[in-house]
Amino acid sequence: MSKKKLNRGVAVVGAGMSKFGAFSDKSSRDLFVEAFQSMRKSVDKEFNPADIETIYIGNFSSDLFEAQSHTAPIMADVAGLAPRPAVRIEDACASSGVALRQGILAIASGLYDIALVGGIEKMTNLPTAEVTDTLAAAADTLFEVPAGFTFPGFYAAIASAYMHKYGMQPEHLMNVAIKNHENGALNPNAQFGVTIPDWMQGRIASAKKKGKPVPTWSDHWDYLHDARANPMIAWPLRLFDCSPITDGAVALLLVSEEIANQFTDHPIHIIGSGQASDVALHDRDDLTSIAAARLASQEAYAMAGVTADDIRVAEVHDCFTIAEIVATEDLGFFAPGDGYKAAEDQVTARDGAKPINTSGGLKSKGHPVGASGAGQAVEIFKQMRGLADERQVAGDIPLGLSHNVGGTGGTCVVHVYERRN
Amino acid sequence: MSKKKLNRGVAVVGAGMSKFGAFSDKSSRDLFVEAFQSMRKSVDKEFNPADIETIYIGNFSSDLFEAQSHTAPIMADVAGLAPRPAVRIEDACASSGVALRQGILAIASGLYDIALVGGIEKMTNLPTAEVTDTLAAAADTLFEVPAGFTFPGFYAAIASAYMHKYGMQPEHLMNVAIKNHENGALNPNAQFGVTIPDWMQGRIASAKKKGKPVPTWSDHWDYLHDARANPMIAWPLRLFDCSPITDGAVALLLVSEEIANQFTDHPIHIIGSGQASDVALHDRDDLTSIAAARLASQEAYAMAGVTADDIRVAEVHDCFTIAEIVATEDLGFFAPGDGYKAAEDQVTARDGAKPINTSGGLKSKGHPVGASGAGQAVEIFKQMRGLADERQVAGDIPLGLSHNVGGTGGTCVVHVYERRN
Amino acid sequence: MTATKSTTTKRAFTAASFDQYLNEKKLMGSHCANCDANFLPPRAICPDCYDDQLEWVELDGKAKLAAFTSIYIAPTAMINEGYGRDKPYVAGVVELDDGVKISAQILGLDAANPEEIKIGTPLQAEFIERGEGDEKRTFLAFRAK
Amino acid sequence: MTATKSTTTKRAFTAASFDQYLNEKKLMGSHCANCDANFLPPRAICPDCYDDQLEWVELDGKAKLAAFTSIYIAPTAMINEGYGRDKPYVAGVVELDDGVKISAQILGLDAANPEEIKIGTPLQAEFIERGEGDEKRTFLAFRAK
Ligand SMILES: [Zn+2]
Ligand SMILES: [Zn+2]
Repeated sequence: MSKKKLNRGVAVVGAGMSKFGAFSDKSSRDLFVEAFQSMRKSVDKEFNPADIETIYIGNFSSDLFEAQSHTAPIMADVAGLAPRPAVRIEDACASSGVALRQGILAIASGLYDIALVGGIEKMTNLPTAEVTDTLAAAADTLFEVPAGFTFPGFYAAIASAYMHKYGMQPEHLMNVAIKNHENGALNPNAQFGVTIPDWMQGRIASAKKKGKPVPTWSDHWDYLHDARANPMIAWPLRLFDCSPITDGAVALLLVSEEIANQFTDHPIHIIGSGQASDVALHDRDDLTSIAAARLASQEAYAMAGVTADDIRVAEVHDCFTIAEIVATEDLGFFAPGDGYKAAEDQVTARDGAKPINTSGGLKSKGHPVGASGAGQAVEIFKQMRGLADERQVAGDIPLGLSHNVGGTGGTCVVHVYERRN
Repeated sequence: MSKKKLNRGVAVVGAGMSKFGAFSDKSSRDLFVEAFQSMRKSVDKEFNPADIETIYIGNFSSDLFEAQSHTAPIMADVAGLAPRPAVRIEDACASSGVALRQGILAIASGLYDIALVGGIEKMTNLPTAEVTDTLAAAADTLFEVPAGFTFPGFYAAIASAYMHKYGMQPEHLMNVAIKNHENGALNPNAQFGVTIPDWMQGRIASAKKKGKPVPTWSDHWDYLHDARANPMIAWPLRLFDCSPITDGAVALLLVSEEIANQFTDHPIHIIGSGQASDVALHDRDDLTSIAAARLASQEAYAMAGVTADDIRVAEVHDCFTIAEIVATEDLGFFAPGDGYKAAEDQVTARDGAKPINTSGGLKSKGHPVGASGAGQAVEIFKQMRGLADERQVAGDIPLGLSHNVGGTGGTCVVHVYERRN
Repeated sequence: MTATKSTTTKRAFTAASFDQYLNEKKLMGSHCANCDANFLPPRAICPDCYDDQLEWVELDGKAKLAAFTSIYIAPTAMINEGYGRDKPYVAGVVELDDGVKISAQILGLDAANPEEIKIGTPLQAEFIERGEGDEKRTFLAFRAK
Repeated sequence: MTATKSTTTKRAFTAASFDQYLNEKKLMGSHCANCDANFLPPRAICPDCYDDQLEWVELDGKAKLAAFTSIYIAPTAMINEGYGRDKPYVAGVVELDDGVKISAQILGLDAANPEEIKIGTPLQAEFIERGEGDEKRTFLAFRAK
């Protein structure tokens, strides 16, 4: 692969998000206002929103979730940013990771110095069955959906192939959920910011309070094996293997490298960006890996001039527990077949050698699909600037990475971030 | 406005489209394959599709029309282009005009030399009432749709304000429809490629053949005044004031200026690009003009270093007849209030001083909304290279323009094209 | 300026709050004290000074017609209300005396004779209830005076 | 290679043609003579040589299971077929002997005991009809042998 370079450097100087959760009284525009105001507060020096020149909004399907298309100018409007150009980017669950990339390209093109990148999704208006149908629209409606595949079903099929090839057991997946909830419990913006042991204790306490039969789980592993507490969704994936249905929005402020210090003394430079697409899942040579993730990360590493080993923190796309395991292999953090062992051995824990999803990941923080990619950048921005409070990874973090997948890997986009001072 | 410049020049070296129409047996991917193959044939010199580096697909709402999201990697797949990055752009009816702009920025960024820009929409699967609802999703679902506004309704309201301010009569609108059908009759890819007089004669012949009462229209003006032949949709807009519901796809090949002559001796350089957004229609100061179009064209002219008077041919967004009249004013071709007179005086006819919509426009050629903006570029590409056959504008065409609107002007994107040899 | 500022509990500047006020037969916008500007629909952020410390303001609903259409091909929601080819309705952009504009259905005009309808016609806000039970919702309309 | 090339009327390489063949109980892919490669679903353009002069090829439906899941939370279409929490079903990726793979429902396996299901299980294509009248449609499935 040629070592592609941008014509100009780009840095993140502001990053904010709404709380992630289920908000019956808020539309996606209300959530975006929250994210936008949160981003403004995150900018260290003076910042006038009127200086924003262009807007990229990642959104999967406000069409199906809110009967609202043409969302980008609406988001520009509610932030008071009309008549600036506003572009919606849709690449399924990778929509706002790709929006971030388009914001980078727009600045690198020379046309703009300051870009707003947003991500939005308002999912909880619909009943779960319709959300299932809507997410399936990210797959191939003509050839995959008629087979009865659901979105969890695709990742479950990947898990089956991975288990067959590498000997992983379904129990190994639980390590990912347990870790991500441990992280998410320290993230005030997380939708399910509670550890799984605390979740279990909450259910025991609730049963006692209501005078119902008190469950007799011996520990949280026992809890996760209980088919009533943790029902099967698509074997081998159970409820706690799946990210939730979430409302949320994110806003990032990107500027050209030359002017970054007008906004902060600690810009986070984006030194690598890679994106790739792929064919339908059934058409792929290897069902135990996401080829688009391997290609996107290779491109990002080459542009950045770094290797997987150099990355200190990473947010990876854990829409399902198996997705995180495969991602950590595709990104080159672990050899193929070693990802599940790394999760078991706590290598990916916050205090491990390769902390993954310190935000709680999509699993605990929530997965408002079109906002999730930009949301990863918020966590990296905070971690690399030492602003992640209780969940802060110890030590200096010169390099971070985000990995955002659309569908079952039809799209993958990877960014490498650098802190220079 | 600052005279913004791109870091690199970009040219169109290939442009193709599917036939526009209603195709019950074709999905949007089938139409895209047709457009892609048509684009390949349009490239003068040798061209290997494997050299394409990145893909931008404009699409309004395959979500609602086909229950299919994540359309960009699917289009990459069917064209044999995975794993190249594939990005869907959604800005309502301006989706592929904006996709073209993103392709330009991607090349200007330095990351790519060769980009494929596509546009797709497959609309005729749904019954008309659902299409009406789906198109309304491009407006503001929370504050405009509950008022009972439809998409024709918005433009009708613009027409009412325009008529009030400038004294235009509903009959003036018919000039636009008549002219565009005259042009479209010469476009083999047009959905309704027939003149309105011929359309009328066809109905008379059909009535005779079936032994039904023969209509007694004195001429095509009489026909257009007949409420049964040309029913009211949203006063003052009748059926023939509205573009049709259309299936279609478009593909454009963009390359960096330096390599353009590898593909053709006659590249069409894109020397100006402008885009702007706007608030909801009711929130605008002036209801007789689309502010985003004024701003986008000013930006495009400034980048190109040309004026409105320099433009020799233009494709403008005539989703409704009133839209073309307002567009020709917003683009600076005519003074505010003079647009309807220019249409009446044949200034915008193919042999007039300012030929507009030689393709037939959205009115006659068809309006597959997410493909329409890229479709305009196909016509400009053909006209400027002298390949528009029977509808070719006479004489040299050094400068052309396309003007693509999303919603009621929530987005507008304008491009200026130059032929140098 | 006939608008009245609200000094009671502050609801979020969302479409849901706006609808809730409509249910209470109140037409509420938001107001930026910095710019002395009203916004309808209510904005959370002032687009001129970017302040987000806005206030709710009740509008008296006096208005005039700024632009309109008479709709014959109706969306599903209006078809369900009995509108369509044989019963067109008027939708319009309305300019309130408080200096803001909004989209709304316009009542009290002859939708079947749109050429007789005059831009500038004085209007007054009206609250229409549609739907039953949990589906019941109040819509903003304006009526020709 | 057990595939049979079709020499009769050439249908467009579309999903509609594929479905039409399914209705005729035929599993049809496309074939690039340049690359001697089969494609399922049928492609119109070969992704290796970009030729578009492909041919239809009938596949014999012999296959084995490449990946699978047992689905307990079903989409609406499968709920309408009676599937769900109490009646899970198997969806899988299937590798045909002709060197192509496809997604399909897998019949003849115990969906309630997915841990007993083996990757590599031999399968045979089967055509399932669902829906009534105009809605009737043939789906591709595979059955464990
Ligand atoms: Zn203000
Ligand atoms: Zn081939």
